[in-house]
Amino acid sequence: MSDLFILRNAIRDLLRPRRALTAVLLALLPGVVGLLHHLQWATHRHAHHASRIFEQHGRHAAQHAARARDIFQPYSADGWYTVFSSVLVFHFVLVIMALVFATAIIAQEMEQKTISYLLTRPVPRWRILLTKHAVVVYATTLVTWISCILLGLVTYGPSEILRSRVPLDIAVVPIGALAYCALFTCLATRFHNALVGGLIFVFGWESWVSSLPGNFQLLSLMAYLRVLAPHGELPPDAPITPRLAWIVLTCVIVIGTLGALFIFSRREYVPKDSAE
Amino acid sequence: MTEGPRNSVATPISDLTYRDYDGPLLSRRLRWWSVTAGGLRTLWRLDLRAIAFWICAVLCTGPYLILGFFLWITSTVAGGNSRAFMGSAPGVRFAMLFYFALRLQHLFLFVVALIAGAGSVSADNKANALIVYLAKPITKMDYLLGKWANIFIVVFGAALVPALMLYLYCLAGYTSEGFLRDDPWLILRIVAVSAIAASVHASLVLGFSAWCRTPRTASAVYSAVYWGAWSIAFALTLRTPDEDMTAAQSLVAHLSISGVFIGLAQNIYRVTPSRFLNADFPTPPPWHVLSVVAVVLVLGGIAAARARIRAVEVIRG
Amino acid sequence: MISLSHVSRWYGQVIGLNDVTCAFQPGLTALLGPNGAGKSTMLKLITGQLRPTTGSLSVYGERPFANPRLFSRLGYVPDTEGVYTELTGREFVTMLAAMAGLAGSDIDSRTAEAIETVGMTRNADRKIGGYSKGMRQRIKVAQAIVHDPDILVLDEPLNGLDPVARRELAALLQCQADEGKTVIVSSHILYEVEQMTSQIMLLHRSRLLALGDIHEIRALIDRHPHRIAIASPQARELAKRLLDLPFVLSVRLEEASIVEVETRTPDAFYARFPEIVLEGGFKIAAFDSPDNNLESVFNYLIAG
Amino acid sequence: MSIATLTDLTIAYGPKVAVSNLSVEIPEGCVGLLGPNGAGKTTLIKTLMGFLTPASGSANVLGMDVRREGLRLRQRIGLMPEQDCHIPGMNAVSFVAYAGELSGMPRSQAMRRAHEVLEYCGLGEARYRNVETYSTGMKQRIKLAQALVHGPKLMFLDEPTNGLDPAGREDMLTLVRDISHGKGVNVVVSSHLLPDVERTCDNVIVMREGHLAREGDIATLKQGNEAHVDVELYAASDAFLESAAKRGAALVSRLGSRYTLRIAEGVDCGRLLFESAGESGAQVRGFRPSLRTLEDIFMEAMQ
Repeated sequence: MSDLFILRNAIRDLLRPRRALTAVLLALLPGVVGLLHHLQWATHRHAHHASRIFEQHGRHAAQHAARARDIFQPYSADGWYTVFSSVLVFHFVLVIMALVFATAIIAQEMEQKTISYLLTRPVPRWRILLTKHAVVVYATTLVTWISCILLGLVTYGPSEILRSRVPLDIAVVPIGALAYCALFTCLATRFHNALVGGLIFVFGWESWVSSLPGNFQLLSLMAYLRVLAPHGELPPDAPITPRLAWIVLTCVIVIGTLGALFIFSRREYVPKDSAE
Repeated sequence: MTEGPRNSVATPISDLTYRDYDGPLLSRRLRWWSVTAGGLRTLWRLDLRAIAFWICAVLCTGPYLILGFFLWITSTVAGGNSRAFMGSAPGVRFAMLFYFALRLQHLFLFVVALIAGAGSVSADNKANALIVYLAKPITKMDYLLGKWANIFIVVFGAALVPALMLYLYCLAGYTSEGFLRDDPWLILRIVAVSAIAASVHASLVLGFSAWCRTPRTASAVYSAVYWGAWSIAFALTLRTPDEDMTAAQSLVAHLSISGVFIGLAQNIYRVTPSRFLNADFPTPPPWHVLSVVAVVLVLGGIAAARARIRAVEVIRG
Repeated sequence: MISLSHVSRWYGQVIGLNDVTCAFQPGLTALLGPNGAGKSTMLKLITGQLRPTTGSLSVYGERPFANPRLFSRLGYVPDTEGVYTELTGREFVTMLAAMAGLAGSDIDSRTAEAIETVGMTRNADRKIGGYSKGMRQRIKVAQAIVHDPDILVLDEPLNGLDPVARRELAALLQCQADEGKTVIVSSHILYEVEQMTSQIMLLHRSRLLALGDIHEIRALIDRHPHRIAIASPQARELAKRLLDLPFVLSVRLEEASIVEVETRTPDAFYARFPEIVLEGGFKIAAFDSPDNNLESVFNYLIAG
Repeated sequence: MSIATLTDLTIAYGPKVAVSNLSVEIPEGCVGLLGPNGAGKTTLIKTLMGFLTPASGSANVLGMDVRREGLRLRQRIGLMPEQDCHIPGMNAVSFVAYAGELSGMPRSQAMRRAHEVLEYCGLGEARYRNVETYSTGMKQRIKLAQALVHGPKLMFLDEPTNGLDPAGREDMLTLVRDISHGKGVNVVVSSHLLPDVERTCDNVIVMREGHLAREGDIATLKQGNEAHVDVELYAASDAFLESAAKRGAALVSRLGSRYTLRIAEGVDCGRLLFESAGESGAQVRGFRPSLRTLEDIFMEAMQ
């Protein structure tokens, strides 16, 4: 019975006006940008500048696409979908949503100073955190799905969408959500202002490390995720094989979640100013 | 009989307990200035924010110094001729130097505005300081005007001072080559551009600061909006270099916050689109369109801040 | 019941509690002490939100930190103003009642009952965000008593309440204590505490200064002799008469009709004084001991 | 002479009427403003400071009309709010000086006056520390200091002794008493701690649900009926009650070992009590004619 109420408490945490607004905006962002771009440039198809154009906008997206063996038509729907889905949906919406929601579950209660009510309930702490974590993963997946589907609809149109890359991306999103949420929840239980730390990790590291030469990719979570949903065939010599990707992602999910539960059960959460 | 030192009160022991204040009082018209002065003083202390501010202010002078240095190097090598550096493409004049420096500088200008203004109202919200302000004989507009002027002066200084340094250097070194003849009103254009940039930044930072609870969220939101708009405008105008933008696309390209005042700068400096140091500048929308957008941003920011500060619930029942 | 042995607790360099050994019996105990004396820290230790840095703490024989088995018998009212502003009073208490392990069926009845005891039935369905400070305090007490805990811990519950609400809360805590529960109340408002209980625990500079019944403590402070003020028309004769008593230290004539006597052995004085009055036929308008209240005992102990 | 006259003042937040046609004279000196939560005390303070325009009726404070001269009014009023409030990132001296400047004082005067007021409020040695590092007691004093700096003629203190420990409360009460007597500053104290109000204020205004419940100076309101006597025994004893009853004393109320007895006129209550105590073996720890406390007056006003 108490789990139902914890669930409702967690959902209410996420539906705070500011957080809900961010979620809606991020869900619509890729679709809108894709649509605007589609309208702007639908009429200007210049095939012969393919490499220059890729080089200009989003170097890492171009890296992925260029490395893919079958260089598909640069101006085809696939070309634009790859660019926007990689840059906007995965690198932006999924990661930001995971970060905002995961850090919210504890920061919200601490800031409201209502955490002492939860922690003095006869419910084991790991159950409280697990329920909240599940809600966060579900919410992140939902928002990212919506943004991915919107982008797909805009780029491919309703008829071709099923045959395009979108279903594969849709399948990968939950795993990505699980991995990132586990990581950020673990961060949030340990550090006070995890949001800032997370932002630095996301924009300071994840977004550009994959375009570095050599094996730096191995350190970026997103690289493994992209391998699971390759846009175009993978070159044989790629450092990350799908099997390795699965192993690493599962480890991150398990260790992250268990770590968060362990920390939350051991650590003391007392609002700062009343520690008199 | 010489009088011993007499204090103002008849009895030898004066009463040091509480006494009333009946000294001079300034008129209320200048009250906004004390709010501004209070804000400016916080930048003189040795705390993290002040140090970060001065570092960024120095970085703001970077682009102008670099351009001045290159100008000096190429002109000495080519026997004192400034054309060597600026290239002989038609329409390229000294104003291009200042315009190009502003394009490089707008990131640091943004950071300066953030440091100066993000905490202006939000820190007050967090520390509940509005009760102290509005319990005093000042109106909401005094408070807002004071805070706005504080950010404006800081950003205006950070934009104008480096430009003046370069201007004086050119005045000293290149009047023989027609620096003054080329554009006698250049100094006024520099002041105008710096003022526009400062007022746009001041209003927007003030608006976001009023609507956010803490300085950190205010700076996060403003950065997201500023760079979000810039990257979306950039993403939407991807095209091949030799292809011209239609007027509509050029408007879209300038619809980010930085786009507005950089576009206006290009109009004010009257710099026609041409190649300078292999960078190309899209032709900006006409100045009256951009100035309307700028005015909307400036007034919108202040109105948003004013709407947020209501005296009634300042003292919660 | 609740026992601490050599418990101390630091937050970085800030000391919260320093080597406190004590035990709480059923009934109402008032936790007193100047600001920063460690009252909040002790309550957070007892309610299992903090771990002691040194020493050990046991509630019903178990360590309280994050210990779900204990929390079903514990009710806690925090001192912070933190509430779920978007919930109504009833939803707030229902949620915490459910999480406290009440069976599904009697959640609503117990919630209604708790809200009724704190007198918030009229506002139960309004959002807590719109509550005044007094109403928030009452709904916080409601969530603490809804699952009928054996231990009730309240951190500064009287703070910010108006006199009517304060008196009602005091009565409520009194009857909870009479039912054999252990009620611990920390407070600054001494004259209100004085009417609630005579059992006090005094913390000073993070250490335990006094624990027990206020009257015994007052009697033990012999550094400060007892002052007794007697208002009588024949003040001067009475003063002369009282001087011959061996245990009277000093006699002072305040105004015309008030005699102030100091003595180290109050019992002897109180026994002897009626006889003197009846023999000498003195007319006594009033007499009492100005430092017999909690505030002066508090000040004597703090002054050290 | 009164510092403020209110003539059937009505103040409303939209539909909710917070204060309904209140007519009262706020006398000089120190006045206690009492009332349960939600009685309209803070709304009244907001209106008298010119923040809220009343729905109807008029209020005239220090000779200025509340509706039109709000700004000029706040020049001569100091507010010590209930919540913690300070201007972030400033130490005590610059904060109080800044508050002075906001009230129109030139910078040099403000700085001089800040030091003087901080010294007076007992924050002399902590004046260069940041306000964020202050304890609850010191925060209350700095709130008083920033309200005093521009020399107001009328001070509103909202819960000045809230959250203070006994020592801190003692100092704050002496400060309030000192300012409000003989220094030309009138003080309105809105508080829930009635003994504190009793110790500092001479007059009291009790409000209930927006109406005036009681008003007057405390001494006259406390005139109790002399026939009642409060007796405190060392330990509760019924034997004492019986022997007292035999001598014509009737029990009015009891609380633990404290009794209130009604004694017939002309009887020497001292003798009566001591004889009963002697007879029943109880020990009398004290007795005095029962004075009505401010709390009794307040409770009566609430019925």
